[in-house]
Amino acid sequence: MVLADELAKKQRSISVAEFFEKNKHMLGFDSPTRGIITTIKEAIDNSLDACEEAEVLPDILVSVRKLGGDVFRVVVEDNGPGIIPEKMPAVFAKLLYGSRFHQVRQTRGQQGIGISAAVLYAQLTTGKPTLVISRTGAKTKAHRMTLVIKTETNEPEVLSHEEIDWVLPHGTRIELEFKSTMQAKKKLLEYLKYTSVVNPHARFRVEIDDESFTFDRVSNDVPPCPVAIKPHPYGIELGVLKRMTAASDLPLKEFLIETFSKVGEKTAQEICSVAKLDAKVRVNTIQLEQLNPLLDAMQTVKIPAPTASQCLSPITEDLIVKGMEKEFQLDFIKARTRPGNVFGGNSFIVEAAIGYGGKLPSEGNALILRFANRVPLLYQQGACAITSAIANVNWKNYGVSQQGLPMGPILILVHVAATNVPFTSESKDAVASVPEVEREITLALQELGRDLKLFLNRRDKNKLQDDRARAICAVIPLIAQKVGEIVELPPPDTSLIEGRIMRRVVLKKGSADGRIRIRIDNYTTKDQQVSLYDISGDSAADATVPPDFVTEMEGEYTKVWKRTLPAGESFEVSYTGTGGGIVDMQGIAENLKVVVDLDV
Amino acid sequence: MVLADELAKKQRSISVAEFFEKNKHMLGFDSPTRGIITTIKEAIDNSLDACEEAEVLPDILVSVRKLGGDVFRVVVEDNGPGIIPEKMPAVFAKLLYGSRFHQVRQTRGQQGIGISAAVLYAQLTTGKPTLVISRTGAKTKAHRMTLVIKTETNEPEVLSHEEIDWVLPHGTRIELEFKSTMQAKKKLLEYLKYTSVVNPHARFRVEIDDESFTFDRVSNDVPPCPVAIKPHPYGIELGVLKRMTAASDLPLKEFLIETFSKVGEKTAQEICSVAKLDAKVRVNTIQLEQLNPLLDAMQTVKIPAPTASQCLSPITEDLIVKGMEKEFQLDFIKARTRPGNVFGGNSFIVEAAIGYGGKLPSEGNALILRFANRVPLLYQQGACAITSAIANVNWKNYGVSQQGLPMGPILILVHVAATNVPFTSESKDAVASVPEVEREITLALQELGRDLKLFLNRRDKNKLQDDRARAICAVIPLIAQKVGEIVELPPPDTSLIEGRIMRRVVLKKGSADGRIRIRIDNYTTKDQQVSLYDISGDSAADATVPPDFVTEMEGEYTKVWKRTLPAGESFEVSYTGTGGGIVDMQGIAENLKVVVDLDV
Amino acid sequence: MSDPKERDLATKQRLMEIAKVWYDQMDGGDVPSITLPTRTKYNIEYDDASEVWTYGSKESTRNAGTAKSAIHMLKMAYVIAFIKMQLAENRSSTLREMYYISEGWKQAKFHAQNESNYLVEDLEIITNLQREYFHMRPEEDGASIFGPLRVRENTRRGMKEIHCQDDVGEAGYNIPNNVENVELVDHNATCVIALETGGMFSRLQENGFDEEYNTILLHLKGQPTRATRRMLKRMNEELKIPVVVFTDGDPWSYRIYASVAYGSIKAAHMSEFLATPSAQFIGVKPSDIRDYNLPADKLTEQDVNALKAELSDPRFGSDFWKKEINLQLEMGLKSEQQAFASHGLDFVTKEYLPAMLSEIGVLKR
Amino acid sequence: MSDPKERDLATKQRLMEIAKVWYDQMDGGDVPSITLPTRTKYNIEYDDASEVWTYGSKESTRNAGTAKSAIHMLKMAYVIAFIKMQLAENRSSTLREMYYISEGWKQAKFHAQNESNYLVEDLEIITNLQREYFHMRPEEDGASIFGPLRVRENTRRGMKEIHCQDDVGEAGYNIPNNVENVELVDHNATCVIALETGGMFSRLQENGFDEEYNTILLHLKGQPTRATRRMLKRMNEELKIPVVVFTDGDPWSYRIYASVAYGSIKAAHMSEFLATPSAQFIGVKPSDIRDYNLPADKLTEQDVNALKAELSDPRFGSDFWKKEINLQLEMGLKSEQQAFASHGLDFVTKEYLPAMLSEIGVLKR
Repeated sequence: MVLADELAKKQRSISVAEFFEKNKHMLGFDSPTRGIITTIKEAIDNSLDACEEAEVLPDILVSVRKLGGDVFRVVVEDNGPGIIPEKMPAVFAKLLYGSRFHQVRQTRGQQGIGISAAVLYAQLTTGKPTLVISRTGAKTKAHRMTLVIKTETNEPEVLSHEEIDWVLPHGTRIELEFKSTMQAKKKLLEYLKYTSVVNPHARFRVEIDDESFTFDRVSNDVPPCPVAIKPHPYGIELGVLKRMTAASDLPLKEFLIETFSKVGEKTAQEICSVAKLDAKVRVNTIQLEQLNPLLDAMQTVKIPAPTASQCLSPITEDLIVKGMEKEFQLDFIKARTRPGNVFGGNSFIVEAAIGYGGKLPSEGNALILRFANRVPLLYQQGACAITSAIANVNWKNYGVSQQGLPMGPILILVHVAATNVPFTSESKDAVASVPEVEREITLALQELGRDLKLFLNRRDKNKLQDDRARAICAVIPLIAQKVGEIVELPPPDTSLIEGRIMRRVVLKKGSADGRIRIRIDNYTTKDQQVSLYDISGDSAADATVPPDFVTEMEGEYTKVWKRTLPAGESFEVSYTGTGGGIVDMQGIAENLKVVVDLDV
Repeated sequence: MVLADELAKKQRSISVAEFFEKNKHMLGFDSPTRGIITTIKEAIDNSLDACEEAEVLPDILVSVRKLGGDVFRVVVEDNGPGIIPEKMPAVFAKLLYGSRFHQVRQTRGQQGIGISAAVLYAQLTTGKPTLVISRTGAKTKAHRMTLVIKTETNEPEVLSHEEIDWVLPHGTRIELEFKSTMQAKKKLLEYLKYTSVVNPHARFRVEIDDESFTFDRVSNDVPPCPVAIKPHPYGIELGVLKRMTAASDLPLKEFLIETFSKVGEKTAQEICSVAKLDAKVRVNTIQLEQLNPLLDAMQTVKIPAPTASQCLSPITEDLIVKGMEKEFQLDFIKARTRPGNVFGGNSFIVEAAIGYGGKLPSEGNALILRFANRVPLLYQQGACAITSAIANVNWKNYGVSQQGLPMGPILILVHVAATNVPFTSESKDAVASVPEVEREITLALQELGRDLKLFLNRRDKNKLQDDRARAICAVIPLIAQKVGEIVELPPPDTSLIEGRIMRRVVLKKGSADGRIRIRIDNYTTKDQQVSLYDISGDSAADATVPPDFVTEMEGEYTKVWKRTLPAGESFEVSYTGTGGGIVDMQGIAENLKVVVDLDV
Repeated sequence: MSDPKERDLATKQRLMEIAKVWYDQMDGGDVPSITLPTRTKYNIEYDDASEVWTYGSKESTRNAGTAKSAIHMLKMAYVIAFIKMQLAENRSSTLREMYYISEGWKQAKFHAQNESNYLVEDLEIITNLQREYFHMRPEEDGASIFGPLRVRENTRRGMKEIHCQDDVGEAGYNIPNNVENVELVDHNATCVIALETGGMFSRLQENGFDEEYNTILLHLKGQPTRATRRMLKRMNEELKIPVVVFTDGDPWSYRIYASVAYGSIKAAHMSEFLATPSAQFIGVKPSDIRDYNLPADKLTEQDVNALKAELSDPRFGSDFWKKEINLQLEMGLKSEQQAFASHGLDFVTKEYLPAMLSEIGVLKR
Repeated sequence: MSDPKERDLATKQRLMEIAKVWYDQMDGGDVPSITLPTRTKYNIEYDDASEVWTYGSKESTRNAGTAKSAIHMLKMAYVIAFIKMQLAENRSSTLREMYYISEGWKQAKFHAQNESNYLVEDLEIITNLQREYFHMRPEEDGASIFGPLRVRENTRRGMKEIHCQDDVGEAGYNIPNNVENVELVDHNATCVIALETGGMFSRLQENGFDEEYNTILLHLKGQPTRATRRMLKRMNEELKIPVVVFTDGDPWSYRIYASVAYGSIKAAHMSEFLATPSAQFIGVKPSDIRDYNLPADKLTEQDVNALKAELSDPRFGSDFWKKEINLQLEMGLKSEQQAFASHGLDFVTKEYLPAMLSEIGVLKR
């Protein structure tokens, strides 16, 4: 049939650059406002990853400047290790090119798409090439290139290349021009603030037209760079195993030990026997029918989880707390880094933190900060597995109200670090629902919830003790008064109650018939050194016990009496006056001190 | 710096197959249940596209069979034009390979990803290659290949290839094995039903294990195959224009005329003068600074929209109605194909249909069927621009209640046909929000809403007329009775009212004191041929006018009187009996007929 | 028409007139119809002659040309026939009883109780007669009265003469549901004080306010019933006793006053029987909350909305109400009448009421 | 204790005893405390001796060791002092007035009205005295009575003797808020019929049911007040008149019956003063809806929930109630008492009530 031939003529390969040019919304470039944030985010991800690898404290400059019309120039400059000139074109101007895709370890960028997509987006909207400057060390010069992507082939094209002098001894600078709007400013600053929280070792300087902002570092330790590890047997799919065995001529047992994480002599032997395969068979001779039982064996035999500490770089509890303290004012902060775990063979670690009180708004939903591999997630909160894991915790158990999400002055931070973060789409806005990850988030939040509950209980208990003191020292005397009136007898003396119950030092001030009476009872079992401060308009010139010290200031008299009050004894003074003002005592531990102003 | 060199060693290109293997959820393979539907959908898309190109009425076989455990074999076979053997490997086992990506016309598949992704998914989960049989005509033999994708390079690998005899003169058959569950059966049948609605020229035979289903065709006309057109100036971005000009050495005016849709002599000249560019300048000499004004000119000069009729293949109103009638029982169906329109240079046409009543559930949200290029969209209804466009129409204007979505026994079908459908992600579940498309959907629905309102009004008006008749003939006589009783006079004769107001033929039956009285009044202005049917337990042996015809059956007597009743005259008969039963008359147009049983 | 026989006869005639109109319409080949004023807030007007708010000139006509209207008129015919029977047999019934009796009326059966209520109101409007004339009894009887007033009530057990201070218990004389059966014999009262709460009614009684100032105390028991409003109207009109109203200081209480003084929108057709236009509001006024520093609650959102609705109500169009309501909205506070107790249990009888009643000229001291 | 002076003295002594306990506690160095029964549905028990439901043995102790409890006891002390003053000066006040008076009590000020209500209930429980003894007046007065009963009421204006058929209007004799001031003189009634609706009260009056059968009619006016329940109790106990209750046929009406016969949970401590355990429920029963084919409405969800709650309420634990409530849930219907009108206006007095009263042995014919 002639038609099939005809159709065949039109069939050809499509470059991945063409594909994403046509589908740029899949990468987070769906609107000009969003495009600017995605661009800066991709550049910063690369900078932070590079600095981590080089063990350098990141110092990153971000600059956004309107050039006129709707064209903006975005600059991101870092002090990372730089990129050698041979690789610069492919790194910045070829999609699906990078160093991290095949490595089993935690990195921010993974697919080798992000920054090249920004270059693609820039050249698509303004036609302008991207300018890149990079220097790999003080001994070499910097290289300056202008680059575009040849869309049809997804290959870089170098428009100019020169060696230049540069102020930084090493680092990379990228300048892109594209169409956008500055409606994104608030979101951009939010993004930088959150990035700074989970990268407390980095400093960001930001210039937006003529404004500048700094997000400073609180830690001078570069986090250890995650080391790539071998894949874990639990995460392998049949097709991948087939590929691996076909490419190796090792005997099965050695193959297992060499190729996979956490498989030693004993485990390898066990796999062979469960799969009923000869441990010595060369793996490239194993047929598909036998691969199936082999895979089953690899995934049923008990094998320890991969050592997360190598391939992952959690922020650590300490630094999360520091990062949060830096950007938020809180009454309570607690962070939790969970042990490493694994889903589909990918190592991951969940970290979470809860902040409470401080300047957080006391009404409405909790503030939720989501992070994946130290990158904040700003969009699609509702579609994210982190959000649903938070909503599925029973917060009421921890004394926090809840309507779907927890409510009140709470900040919840969740960081998922993984060798392969399961995003719902390549725009990397939301973590897909993976039961293992959700379970870890839940566990982290439950542990933190218990801590929060302790904090809230302790706060409540302090309130309770104060409450008890108030009841005994302020209300019971009034009851005594009234009851005396009812039964037509003088009011009973309540000091006995105070003493028995309180075991504290009680200061009471009250007025009656133009006389001020102050009394301190030491109901504790120890002697107490007390300084009584009485500040009011009364001079206390006729005090029954003259003050040890008096000062006057604008009609206010500060009277001080200092006494050592033995256990069970009391001190009393009275003078003529109108009362009011402030009364307090020093020298007594806060939890032993009760001050009652009977006139209030 | 030595580090940059070290890092550089790890940098390499990533194959797109590797990328999607790792990110299979982006293509709709996120779960085994969904994988089976996505696979069948991709295969059917290809079959329908191919049949359309070959102008063949599609006859498609779908078979799903459980092989044991969780492994299923899926077969899709069509009678399309077939694929020549040289192209079979790349078509089925190379991602981003296809004939339709670069064409500006409506097709179901576009990116050349779908079916290869299914092959990738199959080999990943079962390790099994995919079997493909294709034959391009009766004169050649069929070719049978087993294929896998080499993931590292995204290149096809042919494991076996033989020529075979095959029962079909031309067509393609694909067999894949992968892990799944049959929880998807309901969704699969739903998918096929909806596909059949918008492809009324196709027949689907479905075998699921031992059950079989058929969705038959209602049209024998193959829809015209869309023809690829040139891009429209309004949809060009700067980066693309730059590429086009760089690749051509035509003079500007000729370049514009040759390269773009709808640009003729006059328009091209106008673009040149608005852009202040010489019409004769060779385009590959135009600098970037001049491209900007050129693009502005191309997009400000008034240019007609692209001729949608060539590059798009709407279903047409007629066939939508037929398709819906085939699969749903409805009281009202109306479809609407909007004129072609354009967004970002992409031609598109919106079609919509509304169905009402019938067997649709009378409560709850409307049933919404979404289609893009004749493919049903089954997932993420909430995230789809079609859904939000439906919700943004004010349905209350059309007599339909609404809470976000319209409510009640309503079916709303929307089909977006476009040279490039803006999906929210490569899994093609939802149409992204594009104002031009949303506006067209709104307009189509508003037009249909008006039709629906007319239908509902007419239905209400019929109800109203019946209501009026009931008032006059059944209630007013009762009022007359009661009023007569109050004023202590015989009840007034209400036949005058009936005559004046009604202008109908009125049949009344009533009983009093053991006698049944039937009366027909012809209040119309014409003579009427009436057959009076009175069916009850009474034999009417003593009827004042003997019936023309009597039959008896199990104690029920059917009495028939036939009369020609002149305008303004009446017929009356009475007999002894207990009444009840059914009374009716034949020979009178429904809208002139009033039947009142006074005993009910 | 205080003679029951005479009254029943006149009522019967009015009802038959309505039926006769329909009879003649039908006899002449016309669909029967009926015309009524529109019963909304936008169709009430101040009538200078009677000094009450009543329905304006907007009318709507209902004819039996649709099933719904025809059924409505059929029901009205049944109700008229039913009333005619009651008058003939000297029976009476409640609206609710009639609703249940309609069970036997086939197509004319009522399907909801407010349907029968509304229909009887329509008949009141058409006949310009109160439902009591139809022997339709309200569910609720009226308020309690305590004070220097002598009444003669025509009961089913004969004529009873009762002095509302000497012949009753502390709970007072209970106004019967048909006030037309009560004759006001004599009194020596300076005014009637209509009180919203039972607590205040008892307070005034305990403090002897009725004796000291010769006032009639009337406990409104919330939104006053028709019987209560009719009784107030008659004491004011027949005995010329000034009426003052003393309620809580919130928008709902002002509506109680309004229904006493101006009539309600729902029963605007009955205003000339039920409204006492000269009734004066003596408190709690928003300015009292301020001037007497009364314990107060914050206005709720509903309160604020109700106050705003009152500002646009023609019946609250006077300067007095505009000023007071705006003051209240400004303060955001409301007080109950018993809040005066914060100044002591006697404050209200020794200070507040004498001052208020003197101010408006009811007490001359 | 029908002599007011004597009563006041005893009350004062009881209150002072409470205060004295606190006094002694404090004098001995103990935090003052008070013990009360738990006031929930789960702590009511049937008392065989008094035949009423009252609080069981679950108790909770409150001591002044927390600010909240201390303030509560301070308020109680203020209230006791306030009552002592009222008794001394022979004044009385409403709960609401006391709430406002507490404005001047500094820390002991009430912050919500139900706080003062609850506190007075606590005092009732502790003293085992009704609040009327404290000179605390309820807001609402009681129901209306019409029938062959003579009472003598000790009013502020002296002793009044009133016959509840001959000396009153059609609205009947109004029970005052303090029933202790009423002396039941004599009667010749066969029973008291307590009626939920005013419509039925008037129906029985119009049809002469009180005369024909010598019954006392009592209009409950919805959920009966304390005064009404106390009056029923006293008529039953002192005059030995049987009491029957006739309400609508829905769960809320059964609760009206329950509060008459068994007492309410909220006031279980007062059950022996307020409950009339021998009171019998005569309708509308669910089986009446079925047997008389009464016009009925569908049960709402709230109705169904209320019925189910009653099934688990110990007070509705008898076979009679179990059967009737289950029948109602099965039918899914409820009817009003006036629904009997669907059988004609006389049906209820000629047929239903005579039959019912004979069946339960109140009428012997």
